[in-house]
Amino acid sequence: QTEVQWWHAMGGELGAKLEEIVQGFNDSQSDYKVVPSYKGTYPETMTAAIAAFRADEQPAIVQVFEVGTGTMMAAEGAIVPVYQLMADQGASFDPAAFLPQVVGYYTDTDGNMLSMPFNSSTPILYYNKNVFEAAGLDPETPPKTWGEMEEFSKKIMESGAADCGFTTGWVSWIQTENFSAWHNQPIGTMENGFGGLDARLSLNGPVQVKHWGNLKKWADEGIFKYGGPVGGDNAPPMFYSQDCAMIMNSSASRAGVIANATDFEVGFGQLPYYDDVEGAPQNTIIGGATLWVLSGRPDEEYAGAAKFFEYMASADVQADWASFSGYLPITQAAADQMSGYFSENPGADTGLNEITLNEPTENSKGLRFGNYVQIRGIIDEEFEQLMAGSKDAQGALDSLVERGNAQIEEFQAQSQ
Amino acid sequence: MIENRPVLNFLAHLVLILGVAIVALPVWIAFVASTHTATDFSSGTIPMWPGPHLVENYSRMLDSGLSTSGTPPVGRMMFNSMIMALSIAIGKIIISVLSAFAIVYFRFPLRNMAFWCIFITLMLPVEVRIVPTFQVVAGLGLLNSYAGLSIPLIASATATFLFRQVFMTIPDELTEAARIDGAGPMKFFRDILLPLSRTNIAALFVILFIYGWNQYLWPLLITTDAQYYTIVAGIKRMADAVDGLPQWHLVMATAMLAMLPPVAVVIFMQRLFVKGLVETEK
Amino acid sequence: MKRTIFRNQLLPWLLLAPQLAITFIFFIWPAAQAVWQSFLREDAFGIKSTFVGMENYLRLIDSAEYMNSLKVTALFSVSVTIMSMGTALLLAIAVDRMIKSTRIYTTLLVWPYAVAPAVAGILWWFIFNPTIGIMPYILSGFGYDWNHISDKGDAMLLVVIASAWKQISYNFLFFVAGLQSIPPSLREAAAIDGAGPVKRFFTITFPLLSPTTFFLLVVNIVYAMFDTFAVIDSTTEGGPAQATNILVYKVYFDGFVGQNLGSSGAQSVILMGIVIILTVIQFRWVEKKVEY
Amino acid sequence: MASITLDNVGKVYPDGTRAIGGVDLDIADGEFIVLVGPSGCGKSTLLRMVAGLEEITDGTVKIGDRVVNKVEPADRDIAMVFQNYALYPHMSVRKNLEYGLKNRRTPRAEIDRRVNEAAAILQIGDYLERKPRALSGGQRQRVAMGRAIVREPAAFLFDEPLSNLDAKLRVAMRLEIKELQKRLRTTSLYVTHDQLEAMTLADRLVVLNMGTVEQIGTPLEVYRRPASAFVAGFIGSPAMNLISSRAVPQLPGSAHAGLLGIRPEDLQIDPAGPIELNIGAVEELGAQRLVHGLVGGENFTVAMPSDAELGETLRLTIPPQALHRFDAESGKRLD
Amino acid sequence: MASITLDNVGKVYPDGTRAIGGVDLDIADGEFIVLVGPSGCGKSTLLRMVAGLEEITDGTVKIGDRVVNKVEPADRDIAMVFQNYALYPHMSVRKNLEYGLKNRRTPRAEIDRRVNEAAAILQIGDYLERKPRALSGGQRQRVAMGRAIVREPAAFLFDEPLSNLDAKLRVAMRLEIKELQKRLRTTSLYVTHDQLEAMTLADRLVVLNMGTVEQIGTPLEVYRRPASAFVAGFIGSPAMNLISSRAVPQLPGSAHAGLLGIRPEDLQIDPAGPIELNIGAVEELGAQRLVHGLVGGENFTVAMPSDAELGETLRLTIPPQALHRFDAESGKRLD
Ligand SMILES: Nc1ncnc2c1ncn2[C@@H]1O[C@H](COP(=O)(O)OP(=O)(O)OP(=O)(O)O)[C@@H](O)[C@H]1O
Ligand SMILES: Nc1ncnc2c1ncn2[C@@H]1O[C@H](COP(=O)(O)OP(=O)(O)OP(=O)(O)O)[C@@H](O)[C@H]1O
Ligand SMILES: O=P(O)(O)OC[C@H](O)CO
Ligand SMILES: [Mg+2]
Ligand SMILES: [Mg+2]
Repeated sequence: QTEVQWWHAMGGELGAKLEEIVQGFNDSQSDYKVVPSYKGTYPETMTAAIAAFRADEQPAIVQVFEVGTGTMMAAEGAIVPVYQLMADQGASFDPAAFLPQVVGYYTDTDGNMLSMPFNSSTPILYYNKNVFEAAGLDPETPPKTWGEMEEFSKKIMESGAADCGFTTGWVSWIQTENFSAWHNQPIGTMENGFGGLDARLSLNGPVQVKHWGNLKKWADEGIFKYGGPVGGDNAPPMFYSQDCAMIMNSSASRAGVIANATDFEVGFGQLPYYDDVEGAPQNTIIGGATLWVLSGRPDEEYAGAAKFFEYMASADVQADWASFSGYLPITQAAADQMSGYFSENPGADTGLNEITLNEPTENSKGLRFGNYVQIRGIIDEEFEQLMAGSKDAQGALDSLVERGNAQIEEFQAQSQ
Repeated sequence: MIENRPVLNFLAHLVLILGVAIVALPVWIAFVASTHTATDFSSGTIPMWPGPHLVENYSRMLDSGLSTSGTPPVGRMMFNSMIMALSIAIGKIIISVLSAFAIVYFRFPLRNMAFWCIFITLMLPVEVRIVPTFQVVAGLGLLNSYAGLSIPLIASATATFLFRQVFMTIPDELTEAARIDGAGPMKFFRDILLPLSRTNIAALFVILFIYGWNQYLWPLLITTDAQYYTIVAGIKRMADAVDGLPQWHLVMATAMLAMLPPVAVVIFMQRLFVKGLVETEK
Repeated sequence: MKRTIFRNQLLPWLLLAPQLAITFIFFIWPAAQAVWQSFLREDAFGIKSTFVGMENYLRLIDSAEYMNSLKVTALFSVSVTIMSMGTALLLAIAVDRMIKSTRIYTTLLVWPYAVAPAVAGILWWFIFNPTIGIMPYILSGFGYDWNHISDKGDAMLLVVIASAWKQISYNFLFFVAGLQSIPPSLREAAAIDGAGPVKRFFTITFPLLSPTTFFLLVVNIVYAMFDTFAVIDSTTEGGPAQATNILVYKVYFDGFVGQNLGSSGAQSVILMGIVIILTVIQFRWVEKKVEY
Repeated sequence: MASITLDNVGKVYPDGTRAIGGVDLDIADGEFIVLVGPSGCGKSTLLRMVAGLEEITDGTVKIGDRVVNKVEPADRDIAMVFQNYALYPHMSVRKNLEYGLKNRRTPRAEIDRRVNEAAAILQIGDYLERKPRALSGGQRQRVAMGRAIVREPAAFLFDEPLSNLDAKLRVAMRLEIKELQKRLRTTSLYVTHDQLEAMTLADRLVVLNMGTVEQIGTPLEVYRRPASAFVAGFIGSPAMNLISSRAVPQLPGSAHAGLLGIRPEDLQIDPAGPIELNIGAVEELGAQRLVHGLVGGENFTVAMPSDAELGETLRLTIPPQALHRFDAESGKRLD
Repeated sequence: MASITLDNVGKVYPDGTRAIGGVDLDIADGEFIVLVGPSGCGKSTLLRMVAGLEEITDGTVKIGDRVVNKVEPADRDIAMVFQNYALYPHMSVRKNLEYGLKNRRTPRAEIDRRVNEAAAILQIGDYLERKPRALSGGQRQRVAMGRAIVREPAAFLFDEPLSNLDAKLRVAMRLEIKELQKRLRTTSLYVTHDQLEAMTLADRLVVLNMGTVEQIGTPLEVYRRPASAFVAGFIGSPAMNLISSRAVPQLPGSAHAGLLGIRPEDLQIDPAGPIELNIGAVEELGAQRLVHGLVGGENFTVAMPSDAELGETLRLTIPPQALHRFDAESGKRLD
């Protein structure tokens, strides 16, 4: 029996589900055993894998979040593109079966899919119906615009129903990148980086500046509470403990929300937008992660990986995973299979609706930059500078763009 | 006693009691937390007295742990920590006592250079050269192994200096007596030097055990296989919760377990501990 | 220097071999690698690398983040040193007055030495947790809104407290030893010379404690600069906004997370320089102390 | 300057050790008293009680007319010279001398006068600016004396001030202290375990044994009429022979069962003498010769000129007035 | 047992210190030689060269008929007693005694025999199972001797074996060593800086000064006819007065410029005596009295019975044969 190592970043409820799915695969055949190991957050998992690669101890499969795509794509020689893997191993693989938004994100300029989609998400709004009710709001009507967010929050706080209006996970992903796409603002030049390595960031546009400025203002007023860098580990607890009435987070937080929000009822809504920005709401971009195959492992492991991928792409597995976790169904087949589920669980399709709201534009189809993992760190830092009051929104975003571009240049230099 | 001033004595006791309280506070809170359930925290008021779930929480952690945090059972991690701490402590002592013997009791060409080579390790803490050291260890195929956890940490200038110091205080006459009594170098080493350094070795062992047990960065980096996680490095993974409340009661139970062996060593071997501490810093 | 030595020539090398081998393989060679790496630019996966000379160093000097890290390190080290030494000195003076209860108090005070920095970090992280921690709860009673997740000052204070807490016992033991090594007759002579307890402390005890104080100063700075890695990593991870990103953490972070090995190498080299300076100071002083 | 009076002074340490058990002592103004006795007999304890460094558990100590039992050391108007000198290592010699005066807010001019005077007396003027560690043992000793002198106290207390010096220096410093005492005439209490030092320095000697006084008297009194066998054995070198009277029944007064004390130098060779010594070892000291042997089965030493003829045995005589008799049980002198 | 012969032995330490400069010495089989001299004069160095612990840089050392310059200490058939005893602290007394024998693979029975014998001789049988730290100073000293004895070596080497004991015990152990030597008659080389010890123990005395021999002779020879002013000042206590002949022009032989040596105890009070002493300090030692003062402006000490009458000055006389004369430059004896 060949063991195939899979490093992933699914903690908590998701991790448990993931192990269950892997168990399903391992039980379904006897040639291969996939061994999942949780390596921490997305950035931790990715850097651990890179370090391991350098040490020649890499796993066959690693889960890399969407913004690591640029770095992984450029690492020719370190990765085995998934289209090639499947072809080499003679496994069935049809890129066309996946949703277009997903395919677009992970496909190189030649149209080849480089990694195996697994868990794609998009951010949505969760809110506490009980608090809404207590504050005299309609528990079935989440705020639609940022104006309403502010207004509702104030009501909630004044009524004493909760201490704070809202919090958010992933300031980088949700309040910056998705915010830009949602308002049809460019994240960077050259189609947000899809156009080539010369692309540069442009996150310091007036709309983003206004939003970050507002977040700071709301933080000062206590309406908004910051939940920490990366995924914002402290945000969900504030929502669960009913400190904050609303949270914006990955659709995939659903599993956690359901497990932890035991004392109140949760509602789901689309991300708010500024109604004075033209074209908003556009569509959100996908997040989550795909599975990359690293080179340098024995051939049997690749055979196992291919087999495992076939299993993972199956509609049954995908539908099961998506309905448990809140991740999007990534194949058409899975989406079809889940229609019943969606009708039974109102709000479960919020994410799907968001990404498919409009035909994606250059600004809203995703992003692809090198060293973006590091840039994510910079986004968090600059946001924290803003929160700490050491910079204003314009200053923080300007500096974010400047430092981010330095990373991109560095990446360009490294890859030459 | 020079003056008998009750006020001063009272003040001294007060300061000390406060000091003890401050020092103990975090551990008390951790202990209290480790005896409750998760929901006791989210309810808003923090419990200040132990709850009824001590056995449940600890035994759960010892045998199964928090699998969603990617860590093996705490029992396993403690076992790994124990192996690492013991290997480091014993390894350091062995190689240091040998090198100190060579340096003190022999004159040979390049002796000074050898001495400096060892000395230089003081100036290269692992945190500082972490990236290349990781690569060297990886290159040797020592990732995810007990050898990798311990061997790179067992070079020790401090321990070598300590033994050098100890040997320097062993009177020349004793060596001379042994020589006249017909003992060669290794016989002298075994019959005289080692037995005479016994308490120093024991004291050093206590300190080095704590040092080894408390290693963090190194095990964090070189273990990617959960079977080799150590408890100190593993505990942080547990505290990072994703999309959920950290299981504080379980994390704190683990913290208590992680503290237990080294703290017990300090408390029960206080004399040796203090001796070791003072000596290694000389 | 020993008067009596053995004459063998090969034996000492055999005895030294294990230590030298480990030193060379795991210390000197990686350190040399760090130096070499500091002149290179390499991609994350280590596939391509180019020699760039001093560029990595120049960039560091130019980098606001690095300068920030230097400042943070200085502030952090000084605060940890002052906080833990100050507390320890106070406790040591109190214990020094005790006749009978010295042992008990000592036992009750020394054990935090054995707590791993990572665990110390976790403990304080828990106590100060903005949602469920006891301290923010108490502080909010005083009208202070504690939040180390977004407030740089709070974050710094948190890591300083966690690091200093662990170090108190160490300093305490050395201060007690220092106090006890002051011949009682000196204090008696001062008493006969008409100096009261406070005056005696400032004119006799404290000056005579200065070797210990200086030694601890160096040790604590070294501790704060290098051994607190685990405290930072298990709590703030250098944040918010790099407010607690001390130099060692940055070396690790830029190397392992940032995947910028060149810069990390250059930082390693600079840090080695700092350690060498500190070690030299320490050893100089130890020699002087003997004379005292 | 003042007298010092100890009235039934006793000391029990907190751990229960009884170090001193009821000592009475009157020290006259200007007198130089030496406390002597074997190690651990309580000399330092007694001195430190007078200094106020040790709590007095029984009796009273008076300095001048004042009972000082509860008075802090600083207020007892005494100065002390410690065995290890206890010089403040971080202060220059001058600062060391000034410290006690400054603490008492003595005017600057007065401080300078006294320091210069003491420096002149002790010939330490040349190194007033040095730190103590840059001084030799003898010089440190002098500075320690200086620190006591500048204070112009009612009494000096010395705790084995010479025992850290080598033999030659000890002899020289002994002479100096004697000189100084002659000149200053300050009441002094001096502790030593060296009987030679005690003999040569004291106006009166206090011999302590296990916390109690065995004898008080001038050196010659103590040497000539030791009040007990303990004192007899302790004072004098080579030590007095102490043998049971049964060993020499021939001697006058040996009828009483008891101890006889005979100083080695008091014996004379006399073929008809009552004492027969079986010669064991002979030690040639140059000026004299010590003959060790047995008398009536007990160890016995005789000091004699080095030109005397020796055989296997030696017959000796002793002038009756040179014979000391002690009670066998209590060890007390019997006349 | 064996003789020891030193032939022009010299020692230069690696750092260039010349510690010993050409010493010739023949030690007869069974002889007890004491090396005496001030601290740093090279006594230990010389002894250690004989032991093989120090390289011999000049000359030859023979033990018996064998040149041992290159022989390892273990193979020289000597035993050594160290100043600090150098007992193995972690071994019981028995183990200490056995260690050297075991290393030489002596049969068990033989080991036991010798250990028991030595224990009996030295009366240490009762504490053979104790560790050295549980012994008193004197007992340790005995064990150290025992360790030498069991080896039954050709020669014993002692390096100040008594200097760690207190005065009383030193006297007692001195006698014991003397006893032992009488009994075993093993060739011995004994180092001390204590002249009393040297005088009392030696068959012959070797007085060393700055690495060279000043005089070799029996104790009395050395005391009575010191070969140099150095020896004269070193041997004898209180030390011989050494004054320039100009200070006492009245004395016979003081015509030659030179040093005159006069032992304090050789002087007699004589109102018509040629020496006038201005009395400074007087020290009462009990049996005698030391009078310190100036003669012709130079320090001078006289020992006299303690009942002599003293004034401001004292006139003294000295028998001519008690006068020692030394060359002012070389310090050598002048007759
Ligand atoms: N702090 C103390 N606690 C308990 N016992 C003590 C203390 N200090 C001294 N002693 C005991 O009291 C007795 C007298 O001690 P002290 O120091 O006065 O003797 P000493 O005559 O000065 O001896 P030495 O000549 O050795 O200085 C000894 O038995 C000693 O052990
Ligand atoms: N290892 C050494 N290296 C250099 N010089 C030395 C060494 N050992 C001793 N000396 C010097 O050699 C001289 C003689 O020393 P040695 O120890 O023989 O004297 P000593 O007569 O035994 O003195 P003491 O009575 O103090 O023991 C001294 O000047 C000493 O400083
Ligand atoms: O939490 P996830 O898996 O939805 O991922 C969130 C973001 O895409 C990470 O970049
Ligand atoms: Mg004393
Ligand atoms: Mg010597």
